[in-house]
Amino acid sequence: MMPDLGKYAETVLSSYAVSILLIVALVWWSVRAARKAKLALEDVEARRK
Amino acid sequence: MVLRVKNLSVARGGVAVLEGVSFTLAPSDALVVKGPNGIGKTTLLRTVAGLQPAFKGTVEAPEDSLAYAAHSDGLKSMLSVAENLEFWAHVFGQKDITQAVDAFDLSDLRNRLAGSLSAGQKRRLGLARLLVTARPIWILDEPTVSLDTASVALFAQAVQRHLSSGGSALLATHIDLGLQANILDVGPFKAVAGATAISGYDEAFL
Amino acid sequence: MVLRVKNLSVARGGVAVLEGVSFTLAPSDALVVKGPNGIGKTTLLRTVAGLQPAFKGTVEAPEDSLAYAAHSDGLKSMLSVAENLEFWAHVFGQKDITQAVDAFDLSDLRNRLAGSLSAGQKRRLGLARLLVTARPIWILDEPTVSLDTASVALFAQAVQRHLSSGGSALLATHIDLGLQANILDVGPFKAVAGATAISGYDEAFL
Amino acid sequence: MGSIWEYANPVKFSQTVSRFLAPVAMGATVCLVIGLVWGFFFTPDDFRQGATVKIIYLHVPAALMAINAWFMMLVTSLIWLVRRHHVSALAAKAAAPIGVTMTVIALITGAIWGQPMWGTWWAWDPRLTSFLILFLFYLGYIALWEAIDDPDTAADLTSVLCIVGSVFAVLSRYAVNFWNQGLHQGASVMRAGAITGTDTEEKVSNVFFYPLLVCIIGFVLLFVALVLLRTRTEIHKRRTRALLARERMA
Amino acid sequence: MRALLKRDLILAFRAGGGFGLGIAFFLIVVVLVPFSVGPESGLLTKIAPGVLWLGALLACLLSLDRILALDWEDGTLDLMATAPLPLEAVVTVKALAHWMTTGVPLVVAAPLFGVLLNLPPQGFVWLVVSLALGTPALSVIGTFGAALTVGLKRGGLLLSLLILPLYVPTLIFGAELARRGAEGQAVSTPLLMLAGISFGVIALLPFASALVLRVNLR
Amino acid sequence: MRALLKRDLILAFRAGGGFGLGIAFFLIVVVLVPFSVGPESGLLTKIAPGVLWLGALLACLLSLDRILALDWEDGTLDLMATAPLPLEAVVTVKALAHWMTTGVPLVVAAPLFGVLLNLPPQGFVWLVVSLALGTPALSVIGTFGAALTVGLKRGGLLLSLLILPLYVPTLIFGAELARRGAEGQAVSTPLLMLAGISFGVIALLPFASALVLRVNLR
Ligand code: HEM
Ligand SMILES: Nc1ncnc2c1ncn2[C@@H]1O[C@H](COP(=O)(O)OP(=O)(O)OP(=O)(O)O)[C@@H](O)[C@H]1O
Ligand SMILES: Nc1ncnc2c1ncn2[C@@H]1O[C@H](COP(=O)(O)OP(=O)(O)OP(=O)(O)O)[C@@H](O)[C@H]1O
Ligand SMILES: [Mg+2]
Ligand SMILES: [Mg+2]
Repeated sequence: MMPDLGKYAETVLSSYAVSILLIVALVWWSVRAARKAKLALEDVEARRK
Repeated sequence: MVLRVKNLSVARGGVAVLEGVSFTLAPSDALVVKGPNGIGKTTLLRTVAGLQPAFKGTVEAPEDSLAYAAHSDGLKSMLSVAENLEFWAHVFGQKDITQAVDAFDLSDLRNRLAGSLSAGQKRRLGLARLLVTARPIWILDEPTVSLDTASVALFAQAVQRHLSSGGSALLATHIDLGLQANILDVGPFKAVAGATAISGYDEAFL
Repeated sequence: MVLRVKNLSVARGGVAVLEGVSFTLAPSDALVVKGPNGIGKTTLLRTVAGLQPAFKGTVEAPEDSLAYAAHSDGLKSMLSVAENLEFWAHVFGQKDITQAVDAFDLSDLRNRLAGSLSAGQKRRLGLARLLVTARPIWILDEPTVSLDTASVALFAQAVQRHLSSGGSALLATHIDLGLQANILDVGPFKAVAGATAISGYDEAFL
Repeated sequence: MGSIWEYANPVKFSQTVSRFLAPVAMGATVCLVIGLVWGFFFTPDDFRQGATVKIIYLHVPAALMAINAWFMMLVTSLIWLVRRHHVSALAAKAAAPIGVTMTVIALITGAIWGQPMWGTWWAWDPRLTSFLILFLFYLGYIALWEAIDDPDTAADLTSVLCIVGSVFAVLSRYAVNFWNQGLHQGASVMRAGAITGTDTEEKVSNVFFYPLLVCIIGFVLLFVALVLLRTRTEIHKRRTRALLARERMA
Repeated sequence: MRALLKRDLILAFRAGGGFGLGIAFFLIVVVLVPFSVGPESGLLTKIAPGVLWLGALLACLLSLDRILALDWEDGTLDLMATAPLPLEAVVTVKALAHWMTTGVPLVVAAPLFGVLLNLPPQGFVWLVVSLALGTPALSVIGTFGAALTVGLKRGGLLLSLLILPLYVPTLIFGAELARRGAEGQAVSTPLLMLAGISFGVIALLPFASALVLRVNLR
Repeated sequence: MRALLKRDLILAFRAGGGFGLGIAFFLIVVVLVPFSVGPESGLLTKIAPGVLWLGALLACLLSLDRILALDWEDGTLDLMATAPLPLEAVVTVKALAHWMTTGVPLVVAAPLFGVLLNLPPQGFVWLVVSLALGTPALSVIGTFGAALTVGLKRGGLLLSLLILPLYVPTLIFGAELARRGAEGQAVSTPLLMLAGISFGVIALLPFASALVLRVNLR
């Protein structure tokens, strides 16, 4: 059910690809950093007890 | 012109180095801060001079009464000895530099560029700068580094004169200055673990 | 590994400062250069180390045998203590820095950036650099500036070990190093006015 | 119920975030998927621009969020400077990388779109140019945060930069407008007339408008979710740092 | 304050870095442009006002890190902070000294370089006017950037990056004024805008500079 | 020598000044040119190769004084002179480190900036080729200039002035190569000349640099 993008297929697809890639990368990076920071914090807090 | 330090804690790089330091420096008093390398003397002196914030405790001093001198003396190597002193004299609203030049035996070097002085001569120039500030409370970090015995004596005389005219001095050093002074050993104030050992700005996160 | 200085005259800024200095430094010897500020100790040491040309006399030393250390130690404030030492070790074809780190009690500071050290800690790092050069003849300009008594003792030990393993050291200082050493007072060698007091490159015009 | 400033307490804020994060993230995902799928598969081609209109569902929300993120940073910077609430400064720090990503998306989709429409990847059109300048502002802001070790100094300096920068950004906007007339089409989505449908001239037809609206909502929710998450990360880092510093003293 | 200005000017003369550096850089850009874009004189005439403004701006940008960095390194700023001078005055004097050693020589030298680039005769007046009005703004904005990055390890790079977008409005109106002047078009709008930016910036930015400097000296 | 290269690269990363600085400056020039000469795309296309080369050259020029000056100030060069490394090797490694932190990023980033200046599509390849061939020469020549002026008070200014004429041949052939490439003309002459200059300079100049450095360290 892919729509017919005609001669602009490359244009439209590449902009979707780039944008989605960037957003996914940003989300992935943020989540990873969040997890890392959380683990590091829990580590230190555990040691404190 | 009394400098009052109460229960002061000082930090470097976000970590407290000294805690609970208190002392009072009355006119005509000299106080020598002693302690091993890295204990926090420089940090303490900078905090007292107002160059970095105290994170606990208070430093009370009359406004515009402090003169600070450390290794970097704000000397420009492309200005002559006299030009360097004149600049600082102007900044502190003074006119006359001859007294400072004489006190540190710099008259032969008056017109030499500061950059071409030897280590000890540079130090003498840095100390002469104190005299042109006309400030009553001197805060000196290792003032006699690189000085020979004759120059150390010159320095001791200058401090003595300063004290007898009602000034006061707070000094950090490892070597003998030839001064009659009280000694503050900061060893016992070394910061130990505990909530207070975290510098102010991280406290909100504890 | 003998350093032989014969009838050496040294100049700064085109003017001779010391004339006719001679001495021999044999293995296991230490020689301390003394003299008032501005007499020319730094200039002498730089000349001996080959950093500036002698304008009279000769300096004889085996090739690649000298290590020079002054106030500016070639330390990068954005590299850690270990990285600084490793770099110099590599340059001098050495591998191991642990000995140097231990000799100057730097192991706690290994991973700190050199820029964040206190004055005395920096100095210790500068001195530790000497150990990684593996050179037999040390030339040191005011090595113990800013050091506390414990660190001065560490330094004296390091020099002692260096001497007993057949090295030698030439030092300039104003303060006591706690070393058994011969003393060379350069006061009497002060250059006086006269044809020879003009540095080599101006001589052609006299 | 206390005042809103209670949430300026980092610990309180972290707890609140943990409660809200999942629903907001869900909402963002749902809106984005619906909006993009709707826009990509179920909208007709434009009679002039052909299939390229589909780019609008990414381009316009990204462009809007790029500006809004900066605006949010401006507000939080002011709050930090005036009331000195740590969370505020950290939220500004957290928003910057999101803003710069949105700017890059707007620039790239715009450039790709420009190729068929204007026959060039890049033109020094005022709107494109202002976006390039905005991009530079973001870079400088992030670089300044990275360059300073002391977190409070960094917060102070970046806040001042953000405020001064905003003034200059507005100035640049006018300067650039004066300097070049440009090719880019004017704002019509956000004009009141476009939304109420009374403005017939440059109205975005409803076929395109509704999916676009869903996408915009999705981007806003995504932004909120990421800011919350990243702010919490920053709080955790600061807390770790504080605890470690205390430990090192032992 | 007079003492500070005098000292800064003496240092700029003796130690290089002020004065000469600005003009030299200006010269470099102007000389290299024909080598790089080719010697065609119609093309050069067309881009001349822009190139001269670009040269002036780069010359300013490059001398910025000397405004405060040297004084920071040798401890002068620390001492200045304990001296009885308000930091607002210090940054203003610093900006003034920078302008006198960089901006003024550029304004004076610009017509000469205009000749090298075939600037049309009617363009000279407006070129000088635009530079005379615009360079003070460049110095003041630059001082803000210098205060923001003083003491940072990556200072130089960051400074350029931070200042670049802040320079854009001044550059646009300045270059536009010079270009319209050269082409004989109406100049009043860019002239007013440029003057407005300059005065606004001079009146307000020193407060921001002193603020960030105070934070940095903490 | 490996240690020296590694240290220089680490320092360039950590302390800024390498890497970023080159690109940032390139970016600055490329962004500011349209603001100063106007947005007309035909004009921009015409001057694009020249502007890109000019940007690359200025980016190199500005990072030159860091090649040796910092090591001079903190005494590293003094110590290096007494170390068992030939100074020829030192200057070669320094030039290499400079190229890796400045030249390489420029070559990589150039196509992107080409887009901003409307460089025609066929021009990209030759732009990259010309920069890849030319930037090593810029680094090596620059190291010679840095060795010549190290320790001088007016170093920065003098360095730019001394190096400027030495850079001209490289700039002319480099920009010509990029321009001919963009306009689809024959490129072999400038290509050969540029390659010749680069290899000649790399083979011979380090000896001259080591020589003057030795004199300066005396
Ligand atoms: C790099 C290049 C571009 C940038 C930075 C850019 C930036 C923007 C911005 C900021 C907006 C939001 C404006 C608003 O709603 O107020 C926008 C909207 C829009 N852009 Fe672009 N743009 C670029 C290229 C293009 C191109 C090449 C096209 C197509 C020809 C295009 C078409 C549109 C459309 C149709 C809108 C929606 C306008 C509206 O109805 O509000 N843009 N763009
Ligand atoms: N960024 C940092 N992180 C952690 N510790 C630091 C940092 N900067 C400095 N320190 C430490 O703070 C301590 C205090 O340094 P300070 O310069 O005050 O010592 P000092 O008493 O003056 O020593 P010295 O006698 O050697 O001059 C030192 O141990 C130093 O290593
Ligand atoms: N350019 C110059 N012109 C004239 N005299 C100079 C010049 N540069 C240095 N001097 C002088 O040369 C002398 C020797 O300086 P040197 O640094 O060798 O002394 P030093 O013995 O190491 O002194 P210190 O104990 O203070 O370190 C000093 O008196 C200095 O003032
Ligand atoms: Mg100290
Ligand atoms: Mg000496």
